[in-house]
Amino acid sequence: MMEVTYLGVIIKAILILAIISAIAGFGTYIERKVLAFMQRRLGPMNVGPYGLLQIAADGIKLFTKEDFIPQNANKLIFMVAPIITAATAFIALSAVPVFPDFTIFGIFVPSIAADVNIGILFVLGMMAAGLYGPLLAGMSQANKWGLIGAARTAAQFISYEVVTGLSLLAPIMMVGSLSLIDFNHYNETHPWMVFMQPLAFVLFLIAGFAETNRTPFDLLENEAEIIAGYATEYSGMRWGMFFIGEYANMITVAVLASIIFLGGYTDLWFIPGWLAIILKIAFMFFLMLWVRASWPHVRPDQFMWLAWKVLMPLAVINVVITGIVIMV
Amino acid sequence: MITFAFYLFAVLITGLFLVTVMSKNVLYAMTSLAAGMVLISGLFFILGADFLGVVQLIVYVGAVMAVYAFAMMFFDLSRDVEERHDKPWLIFLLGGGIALTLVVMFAAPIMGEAVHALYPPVAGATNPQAVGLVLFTKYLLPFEVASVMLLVAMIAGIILAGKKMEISLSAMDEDILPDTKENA
Amino acid sequence: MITLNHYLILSGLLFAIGLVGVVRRKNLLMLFFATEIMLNAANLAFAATSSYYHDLTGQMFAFFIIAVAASEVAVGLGLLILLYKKYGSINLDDFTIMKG
Amino acid sequence: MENYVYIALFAPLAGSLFAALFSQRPKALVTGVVTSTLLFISFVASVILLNHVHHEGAVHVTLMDWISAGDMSIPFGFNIDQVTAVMMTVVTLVSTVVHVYSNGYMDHDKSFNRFFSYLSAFVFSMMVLVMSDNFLGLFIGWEGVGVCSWLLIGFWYHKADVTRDVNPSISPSWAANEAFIMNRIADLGMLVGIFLIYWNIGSLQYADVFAAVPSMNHGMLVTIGIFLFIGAMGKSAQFPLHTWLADAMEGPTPVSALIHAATMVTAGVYLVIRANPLYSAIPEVSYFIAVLGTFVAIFAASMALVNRDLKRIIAYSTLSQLGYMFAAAGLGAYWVALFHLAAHAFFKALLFLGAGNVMHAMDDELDIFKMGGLKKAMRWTYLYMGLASLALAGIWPLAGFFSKDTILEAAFNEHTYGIWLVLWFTAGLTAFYSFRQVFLTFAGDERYKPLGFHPHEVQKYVLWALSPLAILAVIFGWFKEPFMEFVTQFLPAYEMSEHTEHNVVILTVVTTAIALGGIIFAWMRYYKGLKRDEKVEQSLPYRILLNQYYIPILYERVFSKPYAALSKVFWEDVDQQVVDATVDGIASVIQESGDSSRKIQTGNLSDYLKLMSGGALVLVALVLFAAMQN
Repeated sequence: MMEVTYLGVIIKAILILAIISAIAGFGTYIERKVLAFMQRRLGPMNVGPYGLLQIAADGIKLFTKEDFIPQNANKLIFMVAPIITAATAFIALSAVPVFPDFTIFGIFVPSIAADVNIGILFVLGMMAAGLYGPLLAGMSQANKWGLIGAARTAAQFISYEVVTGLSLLAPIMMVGSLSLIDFNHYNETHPWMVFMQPLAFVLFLIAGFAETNRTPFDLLENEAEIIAGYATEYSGMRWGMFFIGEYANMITVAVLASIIFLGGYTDLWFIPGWLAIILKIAFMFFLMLWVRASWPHVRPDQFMWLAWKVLMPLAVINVVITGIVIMV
Repeated sequence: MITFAFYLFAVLITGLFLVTVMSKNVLYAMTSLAAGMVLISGLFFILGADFLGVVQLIVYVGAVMAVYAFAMMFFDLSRDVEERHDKPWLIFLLGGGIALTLVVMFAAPIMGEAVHALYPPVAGATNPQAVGLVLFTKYLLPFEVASVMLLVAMIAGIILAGKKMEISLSAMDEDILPDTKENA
Repeated sequence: MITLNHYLILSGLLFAIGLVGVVRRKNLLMLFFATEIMLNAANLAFAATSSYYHDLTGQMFAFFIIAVAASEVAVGLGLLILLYKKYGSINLDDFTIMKG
Repeated sequence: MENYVYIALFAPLAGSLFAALFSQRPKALVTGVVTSTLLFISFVASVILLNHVHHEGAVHVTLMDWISAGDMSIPFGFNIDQVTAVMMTVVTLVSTVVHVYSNGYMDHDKSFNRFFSYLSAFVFSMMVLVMSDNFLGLFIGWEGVGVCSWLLIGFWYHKADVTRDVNPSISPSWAANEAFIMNRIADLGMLVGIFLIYWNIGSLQYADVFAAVPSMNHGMLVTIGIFLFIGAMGKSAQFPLHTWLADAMEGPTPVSALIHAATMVTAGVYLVIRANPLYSAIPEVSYFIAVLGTFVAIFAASMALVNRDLKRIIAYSTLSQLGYMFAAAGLGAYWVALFHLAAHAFFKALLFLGAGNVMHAMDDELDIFKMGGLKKAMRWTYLYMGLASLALAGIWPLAGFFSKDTILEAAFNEHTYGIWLVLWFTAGLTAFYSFRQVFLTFAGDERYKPLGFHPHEVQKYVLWALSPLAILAVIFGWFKEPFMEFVTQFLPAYEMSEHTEHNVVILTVVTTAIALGGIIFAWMRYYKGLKRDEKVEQSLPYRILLNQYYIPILYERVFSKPYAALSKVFWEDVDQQVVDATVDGIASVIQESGDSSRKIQTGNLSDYLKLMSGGALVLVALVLFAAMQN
């Protein structure tokens, strides 16, 4: 075990920022492509080979577009809100070990930027704090759709945080630690958690969709009902930040699912750990797009019904059964 | 480093809370309060109370303040809050007086030499483990009572705020909607 | 070097700020905010004492305070909503029916 | 033995509680039977204890811890020594007789059950009084008998008040209150005495207290002795707290017999006997007791000479005999006092119960001038009362001869010839008034006939029940020597000097002579019938005596009326003008301050919160201030 230096942490932080930001941009392209293929279309094709430069074009457009602030909006909050979304998403990632430890130019880079011994809770907490982005955005913009979006944000996040937490409780009980590193080590000696806690995995996945505001649970900005929800009045880079945050959150959930349930960055057969985790994250990411293409939106009341009357009882039952099994 | 972080956090928290208390705008008040709470959780991390910090984040920032925000939408709070103040100086006299006495009290050297730990953290355990050990041994009864209290509060909140919740308005045709004015 | 006194003074100041809010605010929601500040100040003092004396009791109390705050929000906001439905206001100056 | 102690003590209590269950019910013979039976059981237990004490020595039991506060520890304990055993036996014996007697006497009373409840409660209190091993237990019993006495004197509380001309004691409830208040005055003295004992010795156990007596300051001992004796004076109706005893005759006659002749009034004597180590150490107080006793003896006897009320004559006689006992106790002849106490209990109870028979026969008429010649109708009662009067007069070989004679010898022995002379003269008076009463009641012309009375003898079982008392009144004196040996195991022995031994025959003859003289004088005056002499009755000494030296009137003028006037002044000027005005003032101040402070109640939570934080500021400032003091 090598000493963790500030330099290593900074390198890791820069790596995360750079890679995730890039992936977030790239993610939009992939999403459009995947959705297009599933819908028997081609998707972006005109800019660059296979439309690859479409990302650059979108970026230029976002940066140069007028930063529009509605007259009656609460300007300060309106401007701060997107930053909250992006910032909390990246802060959450700081406690997630994406790659195994490695050394670059003789500098030890830890697998995790901030190894708090309560990693999972910290990630959940920061994701919980992330709800202030859409919430404040919706409330500050003096727009009815925005307000409805904000209301949905509060309801949705609070409800599904419960499910997330409870669904993760069973694996936490089995591992006996809150540190994601410990989870990874646990997977080295045990079968993947998904085989032992399939129900928890499903619940976590569903709640993850809700927390990252992904279809079929993207009620916050459901274009068909409330224009764009909390993001109605946003444009330009502020709008872009919401999306960077959303994609970062998607990656966070994907990483969490991979580490907790799918074996993490342990070596898989002949595949080295760093590649295995990338494959797993990619699969999870693809799964989210896949679901988006396959499932319709749900109604808000169905959505709340699902959380409180189906998922939460199931999660509680799962925890109780796990507890009994562990005790016995 | 820690000194710097403490002072930074302290100044930020004080400022944010002052905004909460003084602002006419509910949105500012709520935002600054939530931000202040996040920073307080930062202080908890500095103090080594990791678990408490996370609980602060999840419960206070993630739930309590979000519920406040949700409740705000029930009231017409887009306008500035207008409050009538008869004697503004009195308020600051009181607050300032208490602040002054508290600061004087705490600034004086604490006669705490004889204090010894009742439940020192278990050696080698991480903070959450130590917390769990104490919470589920010595404080098991208060913990259970607190859980019952939370359950009661939850039911109370549902009953108080959620009358007529069994009627799903979105699942009905518009012409058979109950007259909500009458039922309110 | 940050000592316990630093934390306690910060906590005292935050408490005083909360108190000013409690006294000053006429809007019930804002009043709730101010009480949360006071609760947080107490939590900070507990956590600091706990940390400096290496005793987990302080943290326990902080947990229970958080639980109390959560309960308070659930019930308090429910009442607030009822009040608003009934009187159409959450301004304290409008509720003086107990005037002696 | 412990069990016998508890049986003797608690059987009367059980009886009392049992009878109390029926207190609101019509007469039920079962209450009388049960209480009498329980009393008899108590008597048997007492006799067993007496025998045990005689052979094995004192018994001491502790029932429980009673008061434990700080340094103060008073157990609820009982000590059965020789004196207590004698007292217990006397009390339970007389009580049993009185209970049985009451079955007949109270036959027609509608509060039959209540009466037995009170009576047994009295016996319980009396037992606590004599059995307790500490001053506080004694005081509890002391107050208990006081309460029961109050209840029983005022038993016919429904009788209306009349003027003093018709009835010297106005009414039973008045008499009950008088007795109670006088006893309260005296009990205050006793309480002070007990406090002084605890203060100086730190214990109230007899053993500890008397052990500490020799080492104590003489002045303090005198003070304690005087205060305790004030209590004894009240209970035993010594001058000047004597007026209640004659008025207490308003109670039912069994009560007079039990409480106001045989038992309760002797509690004062018992206290002095019990505290003999204390009084032995303070001869000046003892001498005062003796002088006071002597004075009361002749003082009461003089009043009995002229009284026309059957029960009052016996009451004054009781007073007089109590004086004898105090004289003996004051002279240091404690066992003699106890001996006279026991003998007196028997014949005086007999006398009273006989008087009760007469009252019964005469439809509650008490004026002996309206009786006469009852011996035909009431042969047995005449026999009993004649025996009892002979015993009282001190005629050989009855009980009174031995006991009274010994007291006179003791007075002679101490070279207090004044006391001896007065007591000797009183013996003559005693003989005279006793037989004046007997002859006026039973002999001579039948004055009742014109008044329309039809006397008849009481029930047979009542007469049988009285027989033990009659027998004891005759034979008790013969046991003087064994009695002395028995009680002097505990009490200090009292040896007559040779000088007295030398003169004992002369003394006896002289005493018997004056007693016989009194009887003969009474026989001459009254045996044939009542001859009223207007000139004598109008004479000043006669009227003074008849009006009890005008003491009740004096008390009324000096104490009652000024007190009433003072009370009126306090009521009208102090209570109404000052206290009421103050209370009203407080009320109006509160009301007005409430009116003005009502404005604080704005109903606005914000204002309340301001006040609250103001209070918080004050508290925090106080804490800071307190912290800075350290």
